[in-house]
Amino acid sequence: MLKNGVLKMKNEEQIKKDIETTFGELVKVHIKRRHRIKVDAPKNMTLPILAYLKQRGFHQFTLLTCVDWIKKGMFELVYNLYSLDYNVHVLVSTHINRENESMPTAINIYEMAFDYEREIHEMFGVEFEGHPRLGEFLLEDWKGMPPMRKDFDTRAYVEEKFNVKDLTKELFTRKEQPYRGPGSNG
Amino acid sequence: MAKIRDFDYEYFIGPQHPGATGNMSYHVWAEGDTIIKIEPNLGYLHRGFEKLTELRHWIKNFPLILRICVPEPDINEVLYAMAIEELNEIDVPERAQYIRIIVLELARLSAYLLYFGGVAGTIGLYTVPQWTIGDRDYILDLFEELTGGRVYHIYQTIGGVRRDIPEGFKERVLKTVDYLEKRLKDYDNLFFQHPIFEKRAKGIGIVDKDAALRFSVTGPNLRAAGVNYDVRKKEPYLIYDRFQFDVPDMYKDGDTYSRVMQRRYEFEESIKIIRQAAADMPEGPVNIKIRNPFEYRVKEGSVYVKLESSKGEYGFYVVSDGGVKPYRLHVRGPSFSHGLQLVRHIAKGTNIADISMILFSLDVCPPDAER
Amino acid sequence: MGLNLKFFDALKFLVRKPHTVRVPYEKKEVAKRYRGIHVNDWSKCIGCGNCAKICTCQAIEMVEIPTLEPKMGQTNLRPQVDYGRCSFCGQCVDVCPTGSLKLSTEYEIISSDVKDFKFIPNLNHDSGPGTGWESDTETSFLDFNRVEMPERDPAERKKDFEWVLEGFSEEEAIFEATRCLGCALCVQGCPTGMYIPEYINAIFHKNYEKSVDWMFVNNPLPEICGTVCTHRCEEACVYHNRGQAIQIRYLKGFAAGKVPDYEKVVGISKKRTGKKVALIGAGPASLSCAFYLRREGIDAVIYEAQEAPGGMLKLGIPRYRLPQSILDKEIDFIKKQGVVFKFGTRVGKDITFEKLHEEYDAVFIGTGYHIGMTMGIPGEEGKDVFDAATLLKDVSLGKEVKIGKKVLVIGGGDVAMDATRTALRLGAEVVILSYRRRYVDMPASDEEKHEAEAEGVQFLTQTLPTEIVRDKSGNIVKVKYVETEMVYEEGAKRPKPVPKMDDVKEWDIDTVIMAIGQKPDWSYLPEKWRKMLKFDKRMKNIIVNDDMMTDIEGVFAGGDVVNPRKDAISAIADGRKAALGIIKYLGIKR
Amino acid sequence: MKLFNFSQSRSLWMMHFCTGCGAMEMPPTMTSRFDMERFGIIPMATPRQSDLLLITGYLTIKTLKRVVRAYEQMPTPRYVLGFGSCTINGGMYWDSYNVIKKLELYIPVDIYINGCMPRPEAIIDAFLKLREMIAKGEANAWKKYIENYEWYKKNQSEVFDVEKWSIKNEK
Repeated sequence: MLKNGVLKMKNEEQIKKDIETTFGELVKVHIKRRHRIKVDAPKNMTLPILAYLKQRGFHQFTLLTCVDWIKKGMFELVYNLYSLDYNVHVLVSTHINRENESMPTAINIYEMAFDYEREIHEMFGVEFEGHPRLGEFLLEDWKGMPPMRKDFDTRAYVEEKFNVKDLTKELFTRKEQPYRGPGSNG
Repeated sequence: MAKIRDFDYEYFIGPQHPGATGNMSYHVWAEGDTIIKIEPNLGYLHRGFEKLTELRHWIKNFPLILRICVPEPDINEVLYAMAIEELNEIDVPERAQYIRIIVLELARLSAYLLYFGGVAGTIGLYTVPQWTIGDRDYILDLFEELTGGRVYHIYQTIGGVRRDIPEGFKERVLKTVDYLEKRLKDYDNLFFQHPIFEKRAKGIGIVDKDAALRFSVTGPNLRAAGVNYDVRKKEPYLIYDRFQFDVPDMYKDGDTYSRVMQRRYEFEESIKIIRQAAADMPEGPVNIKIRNPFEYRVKEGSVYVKLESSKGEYGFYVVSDGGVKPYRLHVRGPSFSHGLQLVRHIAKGTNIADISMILFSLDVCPPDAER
Repeated sequence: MGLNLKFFDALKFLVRKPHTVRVPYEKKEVAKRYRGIHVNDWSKCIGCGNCAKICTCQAIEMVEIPTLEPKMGQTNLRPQVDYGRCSFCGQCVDVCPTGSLKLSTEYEIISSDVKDFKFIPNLNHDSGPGTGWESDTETSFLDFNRVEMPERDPAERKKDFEWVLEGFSEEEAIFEATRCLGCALCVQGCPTGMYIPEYINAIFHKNYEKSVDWMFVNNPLPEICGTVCTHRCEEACVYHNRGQAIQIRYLKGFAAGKVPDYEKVVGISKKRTGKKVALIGAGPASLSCAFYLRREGIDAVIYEAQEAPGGMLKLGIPRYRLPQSILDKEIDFIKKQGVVFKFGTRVGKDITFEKLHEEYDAVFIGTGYHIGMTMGIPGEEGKDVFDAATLLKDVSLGKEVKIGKKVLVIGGGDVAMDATRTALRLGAEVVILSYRRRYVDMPASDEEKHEAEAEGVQFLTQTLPTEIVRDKSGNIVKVKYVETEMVYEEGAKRPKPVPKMDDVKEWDIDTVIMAIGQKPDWSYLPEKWRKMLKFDKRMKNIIVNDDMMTDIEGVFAGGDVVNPRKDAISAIADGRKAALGIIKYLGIKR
Repeated sequence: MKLFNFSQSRSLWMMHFCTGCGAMEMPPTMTSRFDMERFGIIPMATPRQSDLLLITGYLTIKTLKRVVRAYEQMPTPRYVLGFGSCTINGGMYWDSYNVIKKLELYIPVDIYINGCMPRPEAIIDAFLKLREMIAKGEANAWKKYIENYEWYKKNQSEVFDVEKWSIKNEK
């Protein structure tokens, strides 16, 4: 993996240059290593970049994923595209607010986004504008918080729902004494 | 349960293994015996792996992560290890790399054997699964000897494999692959050149090049459509660039027959790789010490790693915040592309009797789509 | 045509033997490495709980076994496995520090009752050695090799009194700190029960202030202990069972050394209660006691006969093992807390014990063992015969000490090692160490033995000097000795050395240092007071209660005069315990 | 009655509802290497003709609904075999939000096999033990379901909406 770093990365640099010249400074392009390019784009630029890349021959919509950056209050959406000709994965990443922000759907550009967006909607609660069927996908009759969010505590949920005890308790921990400063601890 | 509306039928195939290695159902609307619409219905196997991995230390995820794909669990372990190794810039010992290649290719063989049996089963050739799955057991015996488990191996670890190969193991591997190669001729007679199979499979369930590219199909299914794309060649992971092997490209029709035959020839290539790996394997250590499993940290960053599984391109997107647990792990199962969207597309207009063969020939594995 | 051939092809299957394994009439052999049901060897298991910690399914629970006694480095917990959870990954085996746990090749539990799937594994399901999933030090996740402390070259270091160690680099320290699993068995080994996992974890996170903060909870001399402690914690460390323990001592020293000013971390107590306590002797026990008294606002006055603080830390331990800078740093911080030192004041001579008892609210005795003993063999009266305690004290205080070129040191303890190495540094060319038992029986710690050997000390074990021969002018010329043999006696714990008196040999020697033990000095205590104290059978140690109070109301004691272990860390522990006892006795609320 | 039990035990038709990982060890058990047909056990596709329900591993809530429906369609006497750790106490998925933990709360189980997943030999041994139990007339878990029907329904309704699912009483 490391050895790839020293080889020439013609394709990667070409794509980097092209994206940069087409979309200007707001879009940051990093070559992470051979075969991998990461593009940080603002929300409104994301779909145009996808459309541009599709036209450049990035036929494969490898995945769409979401990362919950709860401390920043953001969802990061990562669109992973692949081109057979360039042999490069471009990961287009964009951030949206955790609450009350939606993302326009990408299904008009990539059909494959259909199920991925359904999954992200169900697991994170991200709304995709213009998606025809954001409904139940993997979970049936799910009520409450989408489970993949960082603030969803699955162990507490399991304890309550399946009536099991002591899941949140660690089975073996050292009895830690409260620290009360030097000399004051018996 | 079928509701009859004029001449339309609406019913479910599944959730009892609708021609896929797992529970999944397809909601089918049919006219006569021709399917007019199909809608995959998932959720029978969703265990929330991605959530569970976030709650466990990096090392503790090895026993968990491989359960995503049951027919071929090793790919998950190796990918997860690869992701950590890439983020932490670990050099894996040579010997471990060779062992990983042997494990991965044996797993591919066993997955293909299961696949041959499954496809044959869907068209009523019940002798084939008796043979292939019986022979697959010899591979499982090898795994048991090497890793201590028949199906779930939990053999990989950060920076290598957990144990060195036992004495005489290489010879037994070679003996088994020799046997399997010999058996291929029997399979040819019994299945691959069987007139029923040829008649049933040719021209059915065509995924042409355009459709394959449009629906991000990968792996043998894509290759059977005439696109020569194999991760092992395009982006050689581990040490695949050291081995001489071909990616068969004589099948370009994209029908069920091509898909099966594509795998049949890839089977031979895998045997080649195993032989080379066994011959070239150097001596040396097989893993690195991680010292403290509870404090093992992975550098901050994100990585997308992928490899070629028996079903297609399998990828992990791993995000680390520098802590003792993964921050996010997304599994890109190949079935997510060819099991859902592609099926919606190709099943239209096919015969009900063929649908389970078509699905099985695509090698849809619902667990990797649902996780 | 093709079809016909295939027909003949099929014929061969008529005669082939079916490959069906006819279970249960025919057994299929399970692979050697198979991961089946747990087996736990209780004689090796120490109940550290790492298996429970690594279990990804929370299948392992540590349950208390009432019939087991917790020992040093061992708890009475044993893992209980729930096979309704276990996924047979074998990671518990790979993390087990002792290698007691393994997975056998037995795999079947078939039952209608859920309760049958939960039990405490022992050797019941064992399939024999070499079968099942076992782990040795190579295949374990853990690294059983410690980072060795870098030392100066023996040929160089024996020429001066500079510190023989070079100290860890930050990288090495963190690399070593990574090994700590946090199981806290080491705490049982430490007399003062330091928060070892906590401070090592803080070192791992490069948070040295936090680390020092944890140390000061029950040890006011962390860097000293981080240099010369007897590190019983390392014997209790889980790694000690199969490999090398974590360098707990040096890690502590490293972290404390990284914090130049303790005041920023620990602060200085502003509390005042008006009570005052006198402490006799400025050794580690008194220092520790005084520190914790001052933290609670009690005035502490230390009376010390010598001109320097530190007691045995200063006078007994040579500077090449404990540099003066470390001593100064830690004792100065205790001084900063407001502890008053009265040097050159010998209790019993310059001030009477009665007066102390009257003037102060409480008295703490921390006088230690500082009188060196001699053997009582012919010829030991006269010049060039030293007892080790005096020699080391004089060297430490900077007095001029003259020794010869050929030195014989008698004894096998840490003090003997110190004496040999000090002798080397004083210019001796040949240093011989005579010990009456075997090498393995020596009470000195292994590392000191190795260090002394590296510096060129000759170990002559199983020898017993019988006479020092002097010439007419009184100079020593020879030492006569006999060899001993080890004799096992019925019921004895270790073999006894029996001298072979008929075969007398000689060494050419000009100086003899006796390091055969030390004893306390009770001369400052008037007879009346001495009678009120309760001593143990051998009249050496004072017996105290749980608060370290002696039979005299308001008189506390600690350190070597109380506990049998006679090391710095025990003295510190005693001092702290006594401080807490005094606080309780004086009725001060914390 | 004894004869009835004995005959019952010699021809177990198993409802082939393979639900989880454990299903992966069924093909080797069924096919030539281990060949469970030697014991008169054959897979059957419909619940109405089978005696034996295999729960081969974890059950998600969605699958449990189908399992309960299939179980209730089976004719009595019916037997349930729990495969692997997951059916006993949650197994690997003890903290998963979508997987049930204790199977016995929802349907009665006759016999459990440990393992993750169980080996074919263990599966065959379990079948043999079940056969023995049936012959002796001990495998009566199905009676529990009828006797404690309300209790099972209550447990089921805790994890899913029974009303919506309208599983009919087949007593």
